[in-house]
Amino acid sequence: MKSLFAKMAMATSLGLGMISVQLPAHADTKVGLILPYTGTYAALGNAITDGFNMAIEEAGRTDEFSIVTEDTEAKPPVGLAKARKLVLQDKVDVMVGVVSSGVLGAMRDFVHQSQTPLIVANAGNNLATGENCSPYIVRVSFSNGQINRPMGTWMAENGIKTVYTLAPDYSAGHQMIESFSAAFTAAGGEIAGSDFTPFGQTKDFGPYLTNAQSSGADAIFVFYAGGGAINFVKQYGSFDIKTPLYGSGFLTSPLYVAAEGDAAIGVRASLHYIPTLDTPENKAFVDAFMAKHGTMPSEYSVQGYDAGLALMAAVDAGGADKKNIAAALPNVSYVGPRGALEIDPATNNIVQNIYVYDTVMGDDGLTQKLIDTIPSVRDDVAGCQM
Amino acid sequence: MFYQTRLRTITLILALGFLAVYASFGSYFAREIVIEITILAILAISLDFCAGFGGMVSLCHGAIMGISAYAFSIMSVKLGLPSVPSAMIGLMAAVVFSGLVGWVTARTSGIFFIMATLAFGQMAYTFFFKSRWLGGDDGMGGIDRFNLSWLGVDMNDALVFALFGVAVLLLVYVIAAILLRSGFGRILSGIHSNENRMQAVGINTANHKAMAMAASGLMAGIAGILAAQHTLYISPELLIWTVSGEVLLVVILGGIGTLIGPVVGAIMLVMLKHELSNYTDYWHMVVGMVLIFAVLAGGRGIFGQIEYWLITRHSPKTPHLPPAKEKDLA
Amino acid sequence: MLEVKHLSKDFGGITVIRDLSFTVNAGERRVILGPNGAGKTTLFHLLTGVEKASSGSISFAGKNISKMNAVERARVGIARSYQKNNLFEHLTIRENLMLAAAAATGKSRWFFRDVINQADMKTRIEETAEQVALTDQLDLMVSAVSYGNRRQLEVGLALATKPALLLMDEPTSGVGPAMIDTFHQLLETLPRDITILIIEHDMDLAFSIADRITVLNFGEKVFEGTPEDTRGNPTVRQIYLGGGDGTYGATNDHA
Amino acid sequence: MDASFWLLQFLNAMQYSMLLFLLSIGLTVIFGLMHFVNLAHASLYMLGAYFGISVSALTGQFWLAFILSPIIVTLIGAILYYTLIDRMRAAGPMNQVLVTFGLIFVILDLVRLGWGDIALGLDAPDALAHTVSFWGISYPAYRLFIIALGLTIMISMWVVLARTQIGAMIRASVENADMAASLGIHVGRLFFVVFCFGCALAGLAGVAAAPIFSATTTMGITILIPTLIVVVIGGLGSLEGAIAGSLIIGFLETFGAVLLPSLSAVLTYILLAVILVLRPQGLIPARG
Repeated sequence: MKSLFAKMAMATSLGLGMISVQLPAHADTKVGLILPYTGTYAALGNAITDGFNMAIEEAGRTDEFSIVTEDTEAKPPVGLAKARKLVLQDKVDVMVGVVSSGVLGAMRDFVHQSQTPLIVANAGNNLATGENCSPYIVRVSFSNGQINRPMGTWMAENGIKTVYTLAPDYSAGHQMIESFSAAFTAAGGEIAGSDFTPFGQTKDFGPYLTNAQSSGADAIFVFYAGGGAINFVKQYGSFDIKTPLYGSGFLTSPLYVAAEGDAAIGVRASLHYIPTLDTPENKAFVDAFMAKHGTMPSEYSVQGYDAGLALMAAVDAGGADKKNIAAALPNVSYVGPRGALEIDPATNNIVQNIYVYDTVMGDDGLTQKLIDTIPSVRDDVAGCQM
Repeated sequence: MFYQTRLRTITLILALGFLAVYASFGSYFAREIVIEITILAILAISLDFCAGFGGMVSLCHGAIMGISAYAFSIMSVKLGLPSVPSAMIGLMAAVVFSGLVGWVTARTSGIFFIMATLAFGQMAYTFFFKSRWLGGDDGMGGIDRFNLSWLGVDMNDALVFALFGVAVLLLVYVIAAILLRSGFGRILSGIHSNENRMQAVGINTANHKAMAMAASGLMAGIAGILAAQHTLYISPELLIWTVSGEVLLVVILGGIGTLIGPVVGAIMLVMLKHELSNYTDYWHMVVGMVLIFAVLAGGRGIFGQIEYWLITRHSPKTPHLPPAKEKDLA
Repeated sequence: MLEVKHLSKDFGGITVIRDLSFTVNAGERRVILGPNGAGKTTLFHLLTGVEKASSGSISFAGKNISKMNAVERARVGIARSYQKNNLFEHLTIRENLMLAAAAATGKSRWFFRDVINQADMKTRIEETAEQVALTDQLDLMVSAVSYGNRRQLEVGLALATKPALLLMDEPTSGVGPAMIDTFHQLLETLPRDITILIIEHDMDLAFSIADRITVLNFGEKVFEGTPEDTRGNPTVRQIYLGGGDGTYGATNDHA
Repeated sequence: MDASFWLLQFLNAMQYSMLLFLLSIGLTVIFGLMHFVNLAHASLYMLGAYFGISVSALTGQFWLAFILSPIIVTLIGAILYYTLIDRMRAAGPMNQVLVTFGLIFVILDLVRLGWGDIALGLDAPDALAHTVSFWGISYPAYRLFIIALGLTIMISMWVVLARTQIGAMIRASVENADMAASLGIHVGRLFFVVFCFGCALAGLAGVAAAPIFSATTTMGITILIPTLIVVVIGGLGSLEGAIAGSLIIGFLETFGAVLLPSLSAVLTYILLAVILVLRPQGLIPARG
């Protein structure tokens, strides 16, 4: 249905464009939203789209941006085909989106060669703003390392000596755990044990949980997202595991925490956004989001929202066409719901605060309680040459 | 038993002609769709070869395609070999893998064969998924298109590449048709019809089926090389069983055991999918309904049904129709 | 031509063939007789290699073939027709014969050339069709022809491989008197360079074509001799002809 | 690794085996009786979970959901039987695959339309939302309940099939449907009853699994392959096969996960391949 509306919106804006031939009007920026709307990641694609549209609508600049949406289905070849379509056929000025790192990997060379700016609104693969960085790829979401390194240091500094880690056995899982473990051991901690669960197949974490508990570690640190996160947290709760649970913040994301129920209480995690941040920007954003959608925003909707803010900032700084947007994006900085944000021109990855938070029971259900803020986390320039 | 009837030739010309015209006069995305169709159609022909004519309903054709694509990319990207020898090695890898699977599973039939091939396919998928040298689930890029500039052809041009895909599809159809018309292909049909009797007249059916799987693997391998050339990037997604499942759908939807039916099926499914996804995120449901109605309408597949109507109108006691096959799964 | 020595076959403790020895000369027509359950079809399974013997040996054309599997035995020239139709049901009669002929001539390894319209294959298919009186039905699907025609094709499939030894398992099973005459003629006209071993319940047919007759009972050979000797043999009369249990001429299954 | 480790993992394996059993038994009996490969069986499992969550959310009663959800799924199964399945019985396996694959797509999108893309959870009933301590371990009560449920159904099905008249009818029809019909068994009605029973078990498995696993739109497709593997390893159509298959897979995956983690993703497939190469009809085939 989404793309039907998008089409209608596009038709309307095209109509306006035609009228505007006679009028001195804004330059029209064509945006390609390239996100999964079906399959495993459909919920994320929709959340990011909602956030992005909200940013544009709030700014009252819907006439200025015409939006084409394409469904990547979380399949790399499909993602690449849709990217080619957006650039070569629809001739978009900028692309926004990409949830899975596999899709980003597939698109990377094409985006680079076609010199089309891409604002990454989720995919966290370290390499995309590391070894495989490109002047045309700017990430406003996070990198896998960025979220977990601070948590490694923070846990070691807060008296946790040994940790047992768990994550799904795929690239993102390995990156998350590796960056956590590196920071944790560098700060004096010790990894007591580590399991990678078969990706997409594992539903029953019982065997791993019992293993982790019997290792005698001080804490369990995990990365799970989506349905996997719900299963993991609920099963952690049902086994009544005494070892405290820590994780990448996706584990208790607002999107899923309701389904996790009481088991999520006391889980401590790190993330680049939580909806309970006490800043005017965030309060305004949360209120607006609640008014529109009736639910709390998640980190995914913020990523979409910030992609919209970054895009508008780049258009204001440079111009509305491909080349100017690409040139302006790496120098964008603004204050959003997440706090003060800037793009690091050395990697094109975002520089942002990382928040350590507990999930607690609030007045209207589970909510996030901020424990600590690690300000302005910046990725190293790990092999990135623009 | 396979016959290249006039109806099939006409359909082939119409289908390939449609693809060529659609690519030439369509938009940029039309060319992407044409390539997507040709890859799926080649894979579907490959599957129809062993499933429709040999009774081997494989659920590892995606894996065979992926192995070829990976072997090709390893050779050309990681080891720096020129593209033609790399492609040859890719095809050989596909032939060896599918031949081995065919040989090992020769004693199984029906759903047991399906599940056994699923197992081998998923093992291959897991291997590439976990192989960090090859990028794991992030896949690997850096593949170059074939350089045909000495022919005055620029393969990086979308139209040229789409037409190249159509030409490869024609080539694969011809290979499959020749193999099916040969002594080898006739015997394969005989094994499908009555394996036990074929042994009684002196055919080592296990070896013959393994060879048929290898030949089918060659065609699937061609699809793999084309897929790698198309996206210039490969990932384990190519090998996952749902890819094989989709190919099987295409074969049945188009008409199993007709060879041209799978081409029709591939065109139908890809066009349907792309048209629908423009309008709704719930296009799976429409595809599902189309599948159900396709079966309720006769169950011979789209081309199979048309062929049936045309032939039964001329001669009711018709010799060469694929009958409802009761033994394929049971 | 065919030499069977001390052949035995057990199925889980039940002995189906017991210490069976006999010799068939080249060109001979040998009829195997015996009541139901005598082990006749099992004997054919053992000769064609579908079943492995528990003990004993089988020599064919001077070679010991005991260790060969079914496919290898077919390749050395042993062909067989089945008591229950075992045809390529969804193909035409021409295609059926072509498959047998192509298999026997090693054309399964022709990857590029078709065999169906090739001159010597065509000749062979048509010759075989004539031998089994199916020339008029060549282009009909098996499923579209009569039961009798299928019995003829059953023999045709074996003949199309140009065997040196032909094993026929009740070719007239379930057919009417007219069709039995057809088979009679067929057997008479088959060239003498084919050695034939035939299980037959129709006594008139059996006695008129047989050079020698071997009688089995409970897996053992109880008699062997010319048709005349067989008719006069009291043992045979007792267990077979005179048994009065209705097995004479019976056509039902003893597979 | 002490005794309590083995006991815990044994219970984990049993719990997973019992879920697999509930799913595969319906699939295998439907196949054995009707020679029908119902790929949409796993979609009914998904529906069981979603309906369970909805009923529970509306009424606040887990046990009501536990009873109602399988009934709703059975009704849906009955509708499917009369609109599609019955018609497809003689249509050949290829067409059955195609139709039930189409059904998977349709049901998947209907679930997306009805419940959205976001994963949903269901809380275990209060009475079972604690852990039980025994022999030096503590184990979630709800998981013990699932083990008990699975064992109960397993044993009662065994008794029904082996000892009762309807069991004898089912076994006779699996052996030879024509013969059964000639003995006066109303085969069509028997098929319908068995089909509905299979659907009810799939729905039950769905709602029983929901408190342990979240309900997602992909849960049907994800469980389809392990279920088919169980059925095929055991031998199509055989009750003993489904029992053996679900225990083998449940134990292999559980112990593989903790003892051979690097191989655990492929262990099942390796086992499947080995079994089919050595025993091409599965371990305990229903016939012959």
